[in-house]
Amino acid sequence: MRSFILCLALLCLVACGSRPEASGQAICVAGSTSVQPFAEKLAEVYMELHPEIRIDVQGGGSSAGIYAAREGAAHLGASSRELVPAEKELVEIPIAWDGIAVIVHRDNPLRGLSLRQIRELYQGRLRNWRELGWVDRAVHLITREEGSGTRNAFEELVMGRAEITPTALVQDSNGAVREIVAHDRHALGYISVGLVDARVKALEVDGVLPTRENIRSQRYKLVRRFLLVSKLPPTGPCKEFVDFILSARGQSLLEAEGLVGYEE
Amino acid sequence: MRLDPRVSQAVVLSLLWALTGFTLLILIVIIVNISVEGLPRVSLSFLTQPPHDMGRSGGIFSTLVATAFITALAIAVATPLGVGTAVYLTEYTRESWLTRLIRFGAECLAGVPSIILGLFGFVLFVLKLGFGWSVLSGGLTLAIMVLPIIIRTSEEAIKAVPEEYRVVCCSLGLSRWQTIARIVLPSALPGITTGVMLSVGRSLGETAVLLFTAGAALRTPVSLFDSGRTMAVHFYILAREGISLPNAYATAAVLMFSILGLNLAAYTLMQRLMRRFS
Amino acid sequence: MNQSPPDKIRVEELSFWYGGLKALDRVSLSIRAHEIFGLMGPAKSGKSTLLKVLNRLCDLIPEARIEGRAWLDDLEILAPETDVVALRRRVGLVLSKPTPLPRSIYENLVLAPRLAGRPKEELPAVAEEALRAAGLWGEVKDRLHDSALRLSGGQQQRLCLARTLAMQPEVILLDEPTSGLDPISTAKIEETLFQLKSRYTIILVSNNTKQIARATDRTAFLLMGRLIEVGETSQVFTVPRDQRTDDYISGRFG
Amino acid sequence: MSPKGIERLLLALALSSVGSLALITFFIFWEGLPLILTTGPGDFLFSTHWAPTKDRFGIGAMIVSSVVVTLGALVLGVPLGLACAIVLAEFAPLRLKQLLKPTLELLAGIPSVVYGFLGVLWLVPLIREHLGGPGLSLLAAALILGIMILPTIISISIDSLGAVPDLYRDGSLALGATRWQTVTRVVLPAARSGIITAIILGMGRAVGETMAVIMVAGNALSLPASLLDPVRTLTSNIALELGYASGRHREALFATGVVLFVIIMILNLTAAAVTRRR
Repeated sequence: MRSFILCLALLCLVACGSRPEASGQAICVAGSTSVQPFAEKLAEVYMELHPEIRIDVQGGGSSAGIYAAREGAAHLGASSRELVPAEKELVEIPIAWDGIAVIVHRDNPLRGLSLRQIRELYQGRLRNWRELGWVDRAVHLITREEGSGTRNAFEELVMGRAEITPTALVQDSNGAVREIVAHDRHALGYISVGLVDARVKALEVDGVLPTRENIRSQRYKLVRRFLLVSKLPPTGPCKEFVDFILSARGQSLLEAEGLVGYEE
Repeated sequence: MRLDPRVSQAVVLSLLWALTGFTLLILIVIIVNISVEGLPRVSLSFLTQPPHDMGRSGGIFSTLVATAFITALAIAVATPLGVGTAVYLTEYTRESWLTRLIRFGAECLAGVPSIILGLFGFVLFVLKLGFGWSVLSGGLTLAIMVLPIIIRTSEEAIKAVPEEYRVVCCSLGLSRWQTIARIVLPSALPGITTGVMLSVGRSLGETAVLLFTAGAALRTPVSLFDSGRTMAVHFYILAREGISLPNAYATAAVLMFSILGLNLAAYTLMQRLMRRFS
Repeated sequence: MNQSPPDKIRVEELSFWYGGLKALDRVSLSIRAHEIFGLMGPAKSGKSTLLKVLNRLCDLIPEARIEGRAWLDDLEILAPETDVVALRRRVGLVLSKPTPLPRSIYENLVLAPRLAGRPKEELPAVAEEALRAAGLWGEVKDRLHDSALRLSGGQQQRLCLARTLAMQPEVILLDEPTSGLDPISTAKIEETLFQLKSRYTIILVSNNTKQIARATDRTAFLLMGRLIEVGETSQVFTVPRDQRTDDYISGRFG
Repeated sequence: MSPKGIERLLLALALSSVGSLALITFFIFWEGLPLILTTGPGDFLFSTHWAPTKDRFGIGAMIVSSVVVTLGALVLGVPLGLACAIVLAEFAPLRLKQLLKPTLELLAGIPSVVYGFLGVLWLVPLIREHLGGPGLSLLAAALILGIMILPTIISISIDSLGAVPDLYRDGSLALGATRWQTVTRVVLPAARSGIITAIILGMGRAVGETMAVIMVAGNALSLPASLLDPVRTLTSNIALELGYASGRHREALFATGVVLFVIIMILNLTAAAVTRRR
């Protein structure tokens, strides 16, 4: 047993020696899974430009990311929600706008819903497509799991105090929701606008489509900001990475992925 | 009307054969489907290119590295523990409450679902010991998962070593440990290897444990504290988020054939071992 | 010879139980240096058990119980403080079934000497000498590194004998060494034993009375764990003192 | 190292499995039990209101779903598995048995994510189009799990049928019974405890399976009213939400783990008891 523990300790030592934090050339980004794919894309391109820098992108959720940034476990926290007052001492860097799109199958003739209709659907009061002027079939409602940033934002922007009906299907990623809506003609779900693709149809909300302009102007109602947060204003390689994100190059990368750039 | 027993036997038998055939059919359909859809996309470049664009394009290189890294760690930790346990149970002790406790522990451990192991690894390795989502956390948790497999196969293999070898060694003046190290373990090596191969197969296919202990970072892990996405986790994400069906199939093909190959090799090895000592 | 050679092994009032089963019942006998001592008796008469006590292989048997004493020269065999490994190196054993270890012929031979600390460069000579003594050298000298499992049954058994010799023991215990062998192999082994007599003390267990008569100097007859008779082989076979011995050697039972 | 030292070292290694099991039990309970106690066991187990971010922790619906899904899996898996086992152990020619047994055991090697993937790809659309509902449903989960537990049931049942002495069969056949009558009246009763063990272990596998279930079950929170309703099992509840959970929410997921762990341990202990009685 002793030799085993010794072995373990040795392993740890070896590994610690190569811990990214120690090298100073690695940046750790952790947080919202909504931001994660975009952060990964940015990291991928940035690391090609600067091979000496390593960027680690981790999920964990917005709260975990903010916590990690505050505790110094991550250089940058990624959040898809606004900071609460207690978190305001952190430095916040908005990097992009994201809309939450309400999506349906491409064959669905519906063009749009009102905010109120969406709320009633997710409360389980509206249950049939006929009530919305389509076929006599149940609406297959899809939501995200408790704790998800997108769900949080959706609940704040749409539901208010009302609870999402327990009969809704629950999926644990934007991709999974989109996948189901793409295959089920009678499904209705919500995902980050950045992840809407040709396989699903985004609906107008209160008559406004989630286009880039509408999101930036906040005429589209279901909009949130993607933030990076850090304990102190970023310096060194970390600042260079943030500058890259906010540069025209970085912003256009985000736009190419479907987000709306924060800097015009 | 009472049926002639022969007639009813014929009826029942054809039903049973049909059910067996159906079961086989499920297996065949799964394997054929994955092969047909997946194998054509598997190429050297698929295996050696890192994934691009979340895995929408590119290969699976970084997930292969993560898989190898995590699995190797799990095996490196579990093998000495498992073989040591087997040696203790077979060579050093007689049946007692202690051996019963140890066997019971191994049996129960084998029944613990992977999600529970994932929770455990998450709280102990990721949080309490501060390893984070890492190759280290994933490897250690997997080691616990495969430990019962290695114990069981090693014990069987060691028991299959003829008793005369031990008597001979003893009469040649070898100590018990010399007998084990020089004769018993080498003779049981094929059986132990079988256990290791089965464990590797099990580790390759595991998802739930690794999602919560090793994380899902797509970058190639270079240290024990890096997060790593194994092939199975990568496949899960590709399939579930509809990122790329062709790449999902190709990954599934690589995954499935590695596991089936390992299991088949383990099986033949075990058969050969059994023949040698009978 | 008017002065009898010194006793190599002495056994006094030895009893042995497997759990509740009594295998040896107050056996006392002595074995002289450089003789071939025969132990005969029907199945389960305690012959093999006696051998196992003499090199403490009986330690491997769970639930064994021993009473009485035994000496090898001045060494008390059954004393708890006795170094068993050293004892076993002095008292070699050949089992009834040929049991080569799953290694090469050479490895089988040098395993024990190597672990006993013989210098590496001496090992080939040790192996050759042992094979020559066991009469196997000519047959295997060109394939020392082949697996021992590929030898014929008779060759395997002579290899086992050679393996024991390579350990350079003082006493060799043979537990029905020819029971599974053909007459030619048997003859070869018996011939080897004669040649080894000058250097070793040999105890031969057999239920083949003819072999005992042919090959041994003195003989003991065991029946159901009791020593019935012990004496010069010629005497035991020609004028047995006990009726049961007579019955056994003339084939009336056993 | 001294012989005693070696023995102590081996004993320490041998205690690793029991030690891991103890650690797992400790951490799962340590993290999960406080929440069960503060929520009140009755409320936690029987309430169906799960809104962890609003401090409502009731897993009643998930317990029911887990049980129903598992029973559904048994309805498919037991007849199919037993049919295969009986055919292979009693009626198939030896060569066919030697070929088919390992082949069917390969089913166990296919990773659960692959089952889930194919379930989403084939089974879910089939159910959605022909039976209605969203397709992701109790039925889909039960069917997939039914297939996944086949290897467990088949392999243990074959072993226990094989352990029935031929004497029993010969006796029955000599009395003029057909082979099928022999199987139902003599062989199956004699192998009963082994088959029960197989079924219990299959149940354990079904209750504990996570990844495949999360992919096909739909994960809705309500109590299922029909086979076509989406359900959330205990395992998928943990896997679905652990990613972002913190504070009481995370404790609640560990508490779900406690319940799952207890269920699995009861099943394992029952299986062990049944085996021992034989």
